[in-house]
Amino acid sequence: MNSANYLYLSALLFTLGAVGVVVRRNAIVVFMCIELMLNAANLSFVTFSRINGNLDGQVVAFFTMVVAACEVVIGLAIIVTIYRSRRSASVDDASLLKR
Amino acid sequence: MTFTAPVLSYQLLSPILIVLGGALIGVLVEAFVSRKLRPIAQLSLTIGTLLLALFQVFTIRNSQSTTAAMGSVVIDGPAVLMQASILVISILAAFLIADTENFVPVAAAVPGSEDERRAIQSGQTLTEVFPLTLFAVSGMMIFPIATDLITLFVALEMLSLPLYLMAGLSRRRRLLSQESALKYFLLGAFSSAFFLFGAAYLYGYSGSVSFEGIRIAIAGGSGNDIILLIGIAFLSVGLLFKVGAVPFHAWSPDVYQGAPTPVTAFMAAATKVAAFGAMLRIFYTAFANAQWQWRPLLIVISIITMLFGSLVAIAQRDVKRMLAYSSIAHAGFLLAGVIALNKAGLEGSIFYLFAYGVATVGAFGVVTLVRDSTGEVTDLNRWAGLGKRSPWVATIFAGFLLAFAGIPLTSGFIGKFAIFSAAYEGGSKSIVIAGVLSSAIAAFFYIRVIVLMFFTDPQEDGTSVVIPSILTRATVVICFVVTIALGVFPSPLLDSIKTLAIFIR
Amino acid sequence: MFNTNSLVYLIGLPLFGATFLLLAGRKVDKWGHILATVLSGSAFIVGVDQFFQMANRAPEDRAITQVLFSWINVGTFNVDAALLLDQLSICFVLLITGVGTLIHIYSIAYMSHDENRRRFFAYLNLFIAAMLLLVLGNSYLNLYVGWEGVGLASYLLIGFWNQKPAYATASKKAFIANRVGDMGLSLAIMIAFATLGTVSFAGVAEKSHTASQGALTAIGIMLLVAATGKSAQFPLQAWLGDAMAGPTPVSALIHAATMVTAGVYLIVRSNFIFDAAPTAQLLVVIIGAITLMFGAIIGTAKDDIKKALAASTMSQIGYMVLASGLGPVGYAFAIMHLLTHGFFKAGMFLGAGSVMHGMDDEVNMRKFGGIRLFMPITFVTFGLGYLAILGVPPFAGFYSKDKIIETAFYSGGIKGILIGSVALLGAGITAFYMSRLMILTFMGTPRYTEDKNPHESSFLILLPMAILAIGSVASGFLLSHGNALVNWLSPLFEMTEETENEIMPPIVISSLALVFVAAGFALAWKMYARSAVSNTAPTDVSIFTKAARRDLFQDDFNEAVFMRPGQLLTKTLVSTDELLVDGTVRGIGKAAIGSGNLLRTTQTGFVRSYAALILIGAISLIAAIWVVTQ
Amino acid sequence: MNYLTTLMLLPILGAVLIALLPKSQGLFAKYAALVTTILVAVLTVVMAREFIRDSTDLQFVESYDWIKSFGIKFAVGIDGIALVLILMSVILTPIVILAGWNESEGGRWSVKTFYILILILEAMVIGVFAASDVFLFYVFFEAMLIPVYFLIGGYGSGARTAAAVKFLIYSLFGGLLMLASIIGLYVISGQQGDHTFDLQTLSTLQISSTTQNLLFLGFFIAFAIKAPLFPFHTWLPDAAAAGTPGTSVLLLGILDKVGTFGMIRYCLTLFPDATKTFTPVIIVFSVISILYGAFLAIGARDIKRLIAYTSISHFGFITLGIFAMTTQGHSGATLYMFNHGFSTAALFLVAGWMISRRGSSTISDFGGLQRITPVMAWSFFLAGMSSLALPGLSSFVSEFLVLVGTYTRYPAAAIIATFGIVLAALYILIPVQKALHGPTSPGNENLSDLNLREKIAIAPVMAAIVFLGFYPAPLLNVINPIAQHTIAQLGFTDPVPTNGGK
Repeated sequence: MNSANYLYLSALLFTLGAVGVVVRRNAIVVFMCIELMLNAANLSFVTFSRINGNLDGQVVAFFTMVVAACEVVIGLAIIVTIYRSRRSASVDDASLLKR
Repeated sequence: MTFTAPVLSYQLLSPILIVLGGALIGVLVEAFVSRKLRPIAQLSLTIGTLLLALFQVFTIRNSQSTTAAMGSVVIDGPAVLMQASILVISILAAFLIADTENFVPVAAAVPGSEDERRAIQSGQTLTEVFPLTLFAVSGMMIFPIATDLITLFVALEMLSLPLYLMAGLSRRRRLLSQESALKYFLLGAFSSAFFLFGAAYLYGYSGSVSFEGIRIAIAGGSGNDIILLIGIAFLSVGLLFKVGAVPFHAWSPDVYQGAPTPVTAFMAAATKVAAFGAMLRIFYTAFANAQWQWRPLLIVISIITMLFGSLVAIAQRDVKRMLAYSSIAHAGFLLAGVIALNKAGLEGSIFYLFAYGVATVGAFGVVTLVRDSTGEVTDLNRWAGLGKRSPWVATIFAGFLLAFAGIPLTSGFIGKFAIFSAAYEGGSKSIVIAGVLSSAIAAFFYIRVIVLMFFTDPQEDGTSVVIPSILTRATVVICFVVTIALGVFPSPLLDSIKTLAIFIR
Repeated sequence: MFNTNSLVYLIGLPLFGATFLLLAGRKVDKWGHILATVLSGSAFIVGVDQFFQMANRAPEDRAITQVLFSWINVGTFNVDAALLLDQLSICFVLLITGVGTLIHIYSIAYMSHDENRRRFFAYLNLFIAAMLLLVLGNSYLNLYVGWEGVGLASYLLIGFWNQKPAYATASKKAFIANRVGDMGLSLAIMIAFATLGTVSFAGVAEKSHTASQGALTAIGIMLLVAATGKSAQFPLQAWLGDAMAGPTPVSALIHAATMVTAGVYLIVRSNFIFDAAPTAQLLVVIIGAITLMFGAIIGTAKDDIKKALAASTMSQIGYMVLASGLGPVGYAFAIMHLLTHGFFKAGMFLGAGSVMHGMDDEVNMRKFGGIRLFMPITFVTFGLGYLAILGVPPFAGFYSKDKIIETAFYSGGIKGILIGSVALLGAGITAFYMSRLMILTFMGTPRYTEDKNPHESSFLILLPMAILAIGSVASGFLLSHGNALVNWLSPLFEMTEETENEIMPPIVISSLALVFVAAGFALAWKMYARSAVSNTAPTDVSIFTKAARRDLFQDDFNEAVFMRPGQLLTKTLVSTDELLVDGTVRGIGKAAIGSGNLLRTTQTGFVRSYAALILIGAISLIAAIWVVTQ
Repeated sequence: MNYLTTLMLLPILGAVLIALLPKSQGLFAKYAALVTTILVAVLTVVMAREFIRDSTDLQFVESYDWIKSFGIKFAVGIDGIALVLILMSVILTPIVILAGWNESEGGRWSVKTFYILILILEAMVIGVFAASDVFLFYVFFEAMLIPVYFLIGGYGSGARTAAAVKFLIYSLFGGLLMLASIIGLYVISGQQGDHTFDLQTLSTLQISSTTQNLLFLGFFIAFAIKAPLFPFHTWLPDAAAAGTPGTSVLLLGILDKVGTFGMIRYCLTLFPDATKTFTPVIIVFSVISILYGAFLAIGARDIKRLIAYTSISHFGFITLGIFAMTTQGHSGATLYMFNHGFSTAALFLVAGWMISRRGSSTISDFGGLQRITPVMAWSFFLAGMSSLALPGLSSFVSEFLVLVGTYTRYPAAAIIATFGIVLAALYILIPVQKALHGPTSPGNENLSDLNLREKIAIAPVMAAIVFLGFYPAPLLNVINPIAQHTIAQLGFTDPVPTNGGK
């Protein structure tokens, strides 16, 4: 199967993620969308690694997963504190800082 | 480039390792040292680590190696300079952070909740911030010396993640602080997704994750340009986000305002050095041969950034926000250094980064001093007549502002000159014109603040300047002295930069 | 006793007086005026000595030049501070110092009650010095210094009583009018330098042959402008009448005898230019003719004795200018009339002053009448001056004025007849208004109120008048006896033996003149001696009288054409500067702030909008790159 | 002996000394400042005596490396023009201090701060005239603004803050344009050899005409704002009206000269071709300035603003002379700078005394001063006379030289400019009549006349005005050689007598 399709898929996922970030309100969901984007990137890494015929891409993928995990930790921590103090996970509520 | 024996030259990596080690020890300190001793222990640990690292950097200042970590980092003049600047700035910032007044005792506690009150009463203070700082510093130190995409990405996250947390640690105005943390985190993660995606495409284009590989691939010109360009574009998004260039700047004002001022100082100064360090390396080495594609874009972005930052800063009523926008404008100026794409550009950028970083730390340091009963006063109108109340603080702050404005005999002027002459030499006169114009606009609001401090009579609203702690005072004074010194006798620094600032491949 | 560098003393003595009196302050109030008078007198003595030295030298080496120091020396523009004493300037030196000294003496008494007498004498000395510099300077630039110096002095003296707003305004008016003239002078100098490369009289005279007709004409016209300003000639005459605000001695010295004749001096001095520039010369004649009628007509309607005399001065100077426009033959006569006029007009002014003194400063002639009984000496001296100005033989005016009329007629063609008859008519009108003045003041029955008690003035006042009166009688004869003055001056001018086109023999002209004079006198006698004169000016008068009273609308004209538009322009520019020029600057500032406020609205505070911004940014980057690469 | 650096250091030392004094020692600060500035003046005179008149190259040259990596040197050296202007500055400064003895009180800050600022300013001014390194010049050019800014904003009156800001923004803007040009020069010098800012070297660069024009504009606009030339003048009246009389003297008398000085020293030397290109335009603007400034002065109600506007007119004459490109015009212009310094100083100081006594700067509030305060009135009158260039006073020589010099090359411009002398008479005599003449208007009855200190302060100015009117040679001899040199450098020769084209 033409590996280009994987690229299209990853691009699609990335776009979905990006759009999701912009349109969804719930912080968790937004965060998930970002994760989606990261994994889209991963997918293209792997695909390219296939195309280029070396393993660097796949190595990167592993790194990415780890990093993503760290991000989850930090992210959830922040989101939870916000939620506790505001009783809402809507990113639109957090808009005191402006102009 | 050939990979020789797969060994790590610890000597060259020692600065980074020291900082990392310090960070880890810091975690242990958090765990085991008694609450009483913690603050002092953490502080001395942090400062000690940083000083030691700085010393190490000094010892390796003349060594050059691409194989320090099997080709994933490079140690060369620029690397040394960047790391040194980052360390110096971090030390100064650490002094500010040491003033725990600014931090929430228990980050986890709900604002205004019972246990927060108790925590405050029991006089416990937050000290996690120190290890976090060290982690961030280590990330920053790797970021500009990384020579492959993996290291670059990891370093990016290493420096970002602690900052996300630190932004949320302000003792007062918790809600704002947490909000800023959230915004910083979400947008940061968002942009790093772009970064990663871009990285993927660069890898796809060149079949290598190392800058050298990418450079060769681009030079070779084989492969699909569109992929390359998407790669460059998305990678740039990640970097431009970090430096706060329009239109990827939106986070910075909010975060600068919401975060605890010492943290703001730290990230405003140090992050810029790291991010631009990385940017310079990538664009000067990896992307140099693709300049016809990316240069026009960066020129446009740089011009927009300068003007936007300066214009919006005029309309600000909050000191920290104003400084945020001014830092956006300066990001625009610094981009001129990237665009210059010549040695002068590199030298100028490095000088500018250091000078700007020091001045920024100093400026925010002053901000931490102006307070009323409820904490820092960042509303500009309440700074009126500061010159009467405490002439020295006002004068020093004015000094920083003049440096930002680029008035002769301050470091800012030399920096501006260096950067713009480099850009002009690089053939982009438009940047110089725009830079001059926006500098004029910028001068307008810096002067407005000076007028406010000196030519407006104070109204009695409890705004006062606290007697700074010895560390804060040291920071502010040192920053001021350096700012002036670099304006009057920049030669020593400039000369050493001239000799060191050569990227090796 | 004196050697050549005593030329410096000529100027130095009075200059020292002025400086000293001004700096010394009240301390020297007691004797300041004496010092001033002595200094002026000694300057006169120096002058006389110079005159005799000069007279004893052969005509060709009578002129002496004394270089003091190099004043301005830049590139090819070299001007020495140097003095030139020749046959022409000596005449003026004697006139200025002589009459000047007399008037110093007169003023001692006249100003005795004024608390600022010291300052007055300081100004007088300043004037003497400046005037001497004017006539002694050897280059146009040196002359310029004196030229504006006398302007300054006249400004100070006209405004001597400047606590009266009207007087202050009068002095300002005089200065401004003069400045307009000075503009002409400086332009003349510039043209001279640009075209001839020199500004000294000698240099210009020598180079004037090489210069083009046009350049010379331009210089000539500019010099004429200067002359009209200083000598109150049409169209810059308006200031002279108001200048009478100054103390009477000032009017006598500056605004009758000396300063106002500087224009004539300038033209005569520049004979080499005018001889070579017929157009300019013709203009000179026309200006002179116009002014002499202008002044004469105004004179007929004035009730203020000083203003009447001022008008007459204007008209008499018109004669001189006219004469000086008639080329070589005219110059001498112009100077001659200038000198005689210096005597009799100064004398009459002093007489008027004496009358005012006796009538506690009343100037309205309609409130005089029959004063001769109380002031016999004043009457006699004034009367002699009167006869002189009328040109009754053998008084001074007869010789000088007749010669001018003659020369005018002989200047040939229609022009000759035209200006000749103008001059003739002028003589008639002069006779009328002077007789009117004479009659209203001294003849007839008293019209003044009881509280006034006319009385003869003190010796110090009468002495100068007497001396001047003698001058008014004798000077004409002396100067013209055996063409004394003409021969004296002739070395200075290039006498061209022009064809004497005698349209009528001199004797006819003289008698014609006398007829006109008689007619004028008769009319005045009929109107003012035979019929009763009301002590208030009648209102039911002809439009001409009204016009004459309003100085032929000179001020109205200036206001309408210069002042009001000028003020309007000023107002407009002021508001332009405020709104347009400065407004633009402020506008830019506002624009910056406005756009700042506009742009900061992009900072909505919503994370998602920021994210959107980033997304858009990324997309546009891609798009842009795609564009760039295509 | 390194005169120039010493001259710059001396005031700095004085400033430091004063800074070390306790706040209470206001009076001592005054004397310290006075003594320092007098010392500087004396030293300058000593230096002037060693100046070699007929040489046209820089003298008392000193040069030290400052920022090697940019080829920036701390290089100073003066020619005749610079010497004359430095002389003017250092003579005026002590006079200003003496004349405005009490200006320093009642400001926002302490008395000593005032004198510290003044002394720093003096050092900067000497530097700006002496600098022979373009970068160094720029540094002084900009740094100079700061003390003035605080002098106006801190010790001025009325809308001082706004005026100070306006002044600073205007100047900074001009300065930044100049910076752009300087960067351009720097880069070009790098392309044609080593990077340098040495004036002589830069003047030998080969620059394409378009670039040269742009760079020229960068410099010229900066100077035109400083000078100020229409239409960049609107900051001046505000600043002059807001500042203390002393400050305004320094501003109009000295600082603004930097603009016209810069035109000669930099615009002409660095960009000969561009200069030729723009000369017609500049001539036009100069003439406009002359008349425009004069009319605004006539329309002015505030005496300080009036003087400011007259200066705009005078600066029109100066630029006219500079760009007439004749020896007379050039020498005249330089001499004009000197004389204008003194006549404006006289005018402003006396005006300042009048204002401080009357408590108002509105002309119509005065009246009949000649009778109450004769000495003050006379001083004002004489100053006014020199401002309208009365022959026999110093400014006449310079003004006439400018006019003559202009006429030989641009007759039309000269003729129009000549109208300025009539307008001058108006804008001087109108205030003279309103303030000095006429009946004593209420509020003026018991104004006191000048005291001894004020007399001592004004006397030398007046003396200079009169003396130089009769004997300008001492200055002209210094100015002429360099003026001729500059003209020759630009490839101009004075027009020869035309004989009107016969």
